[in-house]
Amino acid sequence: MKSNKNINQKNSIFKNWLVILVAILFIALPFIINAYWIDVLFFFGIYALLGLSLNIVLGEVGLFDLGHMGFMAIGAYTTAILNTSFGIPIIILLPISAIAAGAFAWLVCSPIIHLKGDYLCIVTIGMGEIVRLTLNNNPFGITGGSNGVFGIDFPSLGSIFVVDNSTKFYYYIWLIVGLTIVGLVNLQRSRIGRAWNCIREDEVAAESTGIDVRSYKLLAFLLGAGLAGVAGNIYATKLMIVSPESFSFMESCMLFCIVLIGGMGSIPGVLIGAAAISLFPEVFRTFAQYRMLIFGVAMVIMMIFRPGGIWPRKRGALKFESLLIKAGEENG
Amino acid sequence: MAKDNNNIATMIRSKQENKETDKTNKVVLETDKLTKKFGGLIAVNNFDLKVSQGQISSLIGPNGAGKTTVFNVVTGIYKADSGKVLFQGEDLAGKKPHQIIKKGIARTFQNIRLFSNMTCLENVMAGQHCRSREGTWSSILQTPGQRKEELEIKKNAEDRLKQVGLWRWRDELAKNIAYGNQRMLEIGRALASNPDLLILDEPSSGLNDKESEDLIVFLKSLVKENLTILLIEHDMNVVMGISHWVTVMDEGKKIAEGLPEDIYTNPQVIEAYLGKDEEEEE
Amino acid sequence: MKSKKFMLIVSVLVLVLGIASFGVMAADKLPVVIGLQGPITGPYAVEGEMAKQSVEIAAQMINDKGGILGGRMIEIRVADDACQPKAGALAAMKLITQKDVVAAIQTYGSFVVLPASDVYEKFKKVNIAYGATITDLTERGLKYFFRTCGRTDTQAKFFADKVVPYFNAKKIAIMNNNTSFSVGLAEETRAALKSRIDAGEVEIVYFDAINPEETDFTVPLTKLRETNPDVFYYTGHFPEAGLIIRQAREIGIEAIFVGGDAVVNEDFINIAGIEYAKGVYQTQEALIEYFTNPEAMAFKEAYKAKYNTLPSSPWSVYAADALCVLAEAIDKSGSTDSDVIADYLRNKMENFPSITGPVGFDEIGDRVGSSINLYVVNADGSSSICDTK
Amino acid sequence: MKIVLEQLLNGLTIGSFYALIALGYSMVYGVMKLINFAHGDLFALGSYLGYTLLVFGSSYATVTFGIWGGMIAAMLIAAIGIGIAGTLIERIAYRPIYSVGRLPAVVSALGASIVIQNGIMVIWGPRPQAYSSQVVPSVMLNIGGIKITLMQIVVLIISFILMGLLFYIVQKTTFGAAIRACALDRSTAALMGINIETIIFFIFALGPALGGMAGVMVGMYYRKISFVMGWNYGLKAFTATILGGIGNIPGAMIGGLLLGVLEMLGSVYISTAYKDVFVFLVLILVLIFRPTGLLGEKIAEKV
Repeated sequence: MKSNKNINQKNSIFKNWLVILVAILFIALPFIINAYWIDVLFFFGIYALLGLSLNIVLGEVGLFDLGHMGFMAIGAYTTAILNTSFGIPIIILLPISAIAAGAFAWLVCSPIIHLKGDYLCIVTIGMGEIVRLTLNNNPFGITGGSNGVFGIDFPSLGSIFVVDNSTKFYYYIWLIVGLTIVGLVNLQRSRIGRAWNCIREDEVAAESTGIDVRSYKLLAFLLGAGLAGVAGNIYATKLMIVSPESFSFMESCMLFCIVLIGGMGSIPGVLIGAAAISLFPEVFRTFAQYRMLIFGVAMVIMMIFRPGGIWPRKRGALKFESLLIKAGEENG
Repeated sequence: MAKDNNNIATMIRSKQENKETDKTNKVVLETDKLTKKFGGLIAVNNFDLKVSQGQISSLIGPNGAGKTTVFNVVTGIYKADSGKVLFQGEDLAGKKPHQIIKKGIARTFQNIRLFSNMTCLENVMAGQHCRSREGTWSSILQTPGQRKEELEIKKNAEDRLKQVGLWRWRDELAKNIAYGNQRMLEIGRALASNPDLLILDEPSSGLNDKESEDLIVFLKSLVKENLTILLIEHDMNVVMGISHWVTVMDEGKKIAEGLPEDIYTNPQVIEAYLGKDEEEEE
Repeated sequence: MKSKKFMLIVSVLVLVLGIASFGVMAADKLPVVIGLQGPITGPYAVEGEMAKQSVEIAAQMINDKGGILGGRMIEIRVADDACQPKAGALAAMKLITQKDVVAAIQTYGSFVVLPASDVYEKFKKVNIAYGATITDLTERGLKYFFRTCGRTDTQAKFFADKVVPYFNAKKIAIMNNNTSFSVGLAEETRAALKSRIDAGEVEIVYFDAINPEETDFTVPLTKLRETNPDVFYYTGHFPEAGLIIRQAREIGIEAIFVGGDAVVNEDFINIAGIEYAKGVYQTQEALIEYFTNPEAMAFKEAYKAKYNTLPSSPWSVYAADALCVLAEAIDKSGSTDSDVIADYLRNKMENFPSITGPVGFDEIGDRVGSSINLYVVNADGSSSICDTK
Repeated sequence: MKIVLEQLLNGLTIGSFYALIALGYSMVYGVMKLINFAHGDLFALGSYLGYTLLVFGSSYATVTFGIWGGMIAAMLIAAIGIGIAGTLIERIAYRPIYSVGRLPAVVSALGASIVIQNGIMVIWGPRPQAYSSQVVPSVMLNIGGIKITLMQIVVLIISFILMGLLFYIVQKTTFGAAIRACALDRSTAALMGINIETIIFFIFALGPALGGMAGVMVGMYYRKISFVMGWNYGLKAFTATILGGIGNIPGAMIGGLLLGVLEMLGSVYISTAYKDVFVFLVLILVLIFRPTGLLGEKIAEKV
């Protein structure tokens, strides 16, 4: 990788153009496609949000989390139960779901955060399964067992802003994904993001460099879970029902794949990964029972030919990374 | 070998000239009867060490003497079984590595531990972690304060990179630069935390002669800025060339300490270290 | 590097758009298209497959007779929901956006039917569920939602009022498999038994759930054995029911085994082995084997001719029923408009002779006039109806 | 008391299945540091292979070897078949990406798992299949009031023989020493003249072969097999592996048996529905206090 200022500069402009182009396309899309594909793209958005949230834990910090759906489940059920039982508006529940999922992550991860690699992996699997099984068993009669909780409202703010059809849901999710991306890009370029990456690269060195490894790992889980909680909230309001079936181990594995197929720690990568995981099955539905077969083969082939993911994160480009930090940039 | 010895002798002479400029002998770091066991093995045994302000102190000893373990205890990676570590009079017991660096002790590692997939600049920026404080929310929202701090971090990192002579590699991934440069980068990262005491674990290992000499010059320049340095070193040229004070360790115990020229002629040391292990350097 | 990526993105988008345009293909005038949403993949793929087969057979039968609306053929368009709520809502959307789909037969599993029926409702598309029995489904006041299968509470009542006295049972053990259907039936049964329990006539000695993905149930069964029940009512599904009856008998549970309506079929007998399957009872609305009405006979014959067996799932026949009902409604009302069809189904259809007997719908879309019976498995694997009065 | 003994036996039976599958995870992990997510599905494939063999070859095998002989024959053939499948997966899905780190292999393994699972569904159909009662004798025994099936005894005996055999191979033979050496340090082992290729081939054949045999036994013991069963057993066996200490072969055996017994305890004393919650909680607790599992070595961090 040559670090040539001119090339980077060009890339920067090119990249911005690409971002704008993609953004315009996303805004225009609902006018071109039919409602089914708008819904497909909505779920693409959900997966993108989930992928971004897992990317914090897995991509940025390198912690194996195969129970991420558990956090989403907490968010979704918080929304569902509080909305159906107490009639609290969905919009208010959006941050509450995030906080609930984050708090849950903080609680369960605190004692296990020191575990290494695969051991952490199985503990997160266990945690995800515990959440799913518990929800399925209808504790205290609040989760509705395997029926789940249904009759969840649409997100609304008074009567002016009501998200009640596919197109609105589409804009709603992608607005949130967009905001999340801006926030995460900012994080990536901050000392927090750097600290996370340091932990991923070398925990001991990170600790010796002054990074409180434990706290930063927990922070990653907290933020990741919080975002997953937001995704849970939106998912619940879109389907108007939450049931444990949606939060299976298999789904957590798919999230894992989103991050790895896209490229660890790469935000555009996550979007591509989410597209691959959520659009692929829809595109190949016509193959009926061969669909998943093809899907599996594609995953293997993908990894053989692009083990680093489709769009791995580029380093060594810190100079032009700053969309917002411009001053004092060129001459250090 | 003879030539080497000559070399060392010259270095010692030049050292004596420097003597007069030495600062006060205020003790910065002190270990008191430090003991660390691994199972049945006593890696460090009632070890006392003193490092004086503004000096370069060396810790030497044959392989397996427990030098790195002392470093690891001092920097909080291992917990001492007994004994104390005092830094500027404060007991460091129970402190985690990230707290200790904040107190002002920065270190490097024997087998370079860089953040391989991050750029050189980012590595040095990461070094300033404990000296910066913007939190999660201000980072997500990129508040003006956060932006200002980030710029400062970057400016400082760039200065440090220039100081260690790696400016031209700033955007290169740390794993892609030459071995000698990686050593310097690690020192740069440690320096970025503005430490009072810099602990270097075999900084010259793997460096060629030219690089070693540059390193000596560089370390000397650091001491001039009132930095205190403690190093483990195998290269006697380096040890004798720059140390103000040398402590010798063998099998977890201190066997001698003193000025480099005294150590150089100390029969016990020669027997334990130079006599046996000269061939094993590197 | 960069341009490669750009190409990649562009090609992904082109792909998306290209496929999207498929969705808006112009509708063909001739056939009447009925959507079938079912789990073609995933753990319940067997239910989807059978539903598809049954519906296709039923459509074939109608088409062979000359179709509907004066010669228009029925075409089935399948959408896979993999038995997931999310995919269910998407599959519903997929059928809805295909403008030529007149109405939909939808799917197996109440938790999938729930979100899907909301979608159909929003887009005003008549949808008939075939494998979703939880009570709440029709209690939501949906206008376009119907079902040809019964409700769990009817079955529960039947068990409480007819089966318990039939065996003169005092101690009853109820086990479910933690799926929505199964828990629903178990709990409705407990509720239906309440008056008898309060009167001290019967006692529920065991009430617990097992996990259907497991294969070893000896522990809960041993617990159950210790309660020494007269009747053991299992409300789950056939795959694990086959294991349960065998393991129950092997550890010495002598109680009468009664299954809910998803327990007994060919696979159940295979898994349990006939030595354990014989003498197993089942509360069941409509086992296709026992229907002797001409519609059922014709269906059985056609199905057997094509697949050499009868559908092993009880639900798929209701899917075929749903198709017949839809075809009738469209034909008789002479319209493919959702409101007209819904109105016809709700208000005008009465005792329409379908495969599982006469069909009509009540105000909330539940089927009226379905009768539940108690069946027993004979030594040769066939079943016969018990006379519960 | 009798009930407790019965339950214990049941727990051990299911635990021995877990243990046999866990061995495959553990061996592969020990040498390759790779979680072979496809392993559970290979186990399911073994079940189906055994099913086909017993359905189509039963009459011939039974005539030639007797009813038990036929069963053993089916197990052996399934073991060979699954062993081959295991090495094939290694060749196709893992070998090309060893060099690029561990994470891509996780995705590849998940992909392989999906392929096998759906492959089974396509070949044998989505309906659950049942081992016929004609080929699997159903004999009930009553030993001092404890009810136990003959099949259960057979399963336990075969499992313990297999585990003992593997234990012997790994701990007592030179070849086993080579495997253990690879697990400790692959590059040093290679320098010592150990043929890594052979070791990898062997562990990817032996692990799945054991899983395949477990698959046939599960089929014979429970009769019902389904294409999704690999996922469930796989997750449990993986849990067992971690519980015992991943990469540790006696650990996998003990972890498996322990998990079976824990499940039993959980459903007896807590609730059948919360059984798995209990199992995972125990796992998490064990890991909090022993971060590398019960028999896992404490990794001294080299700084």
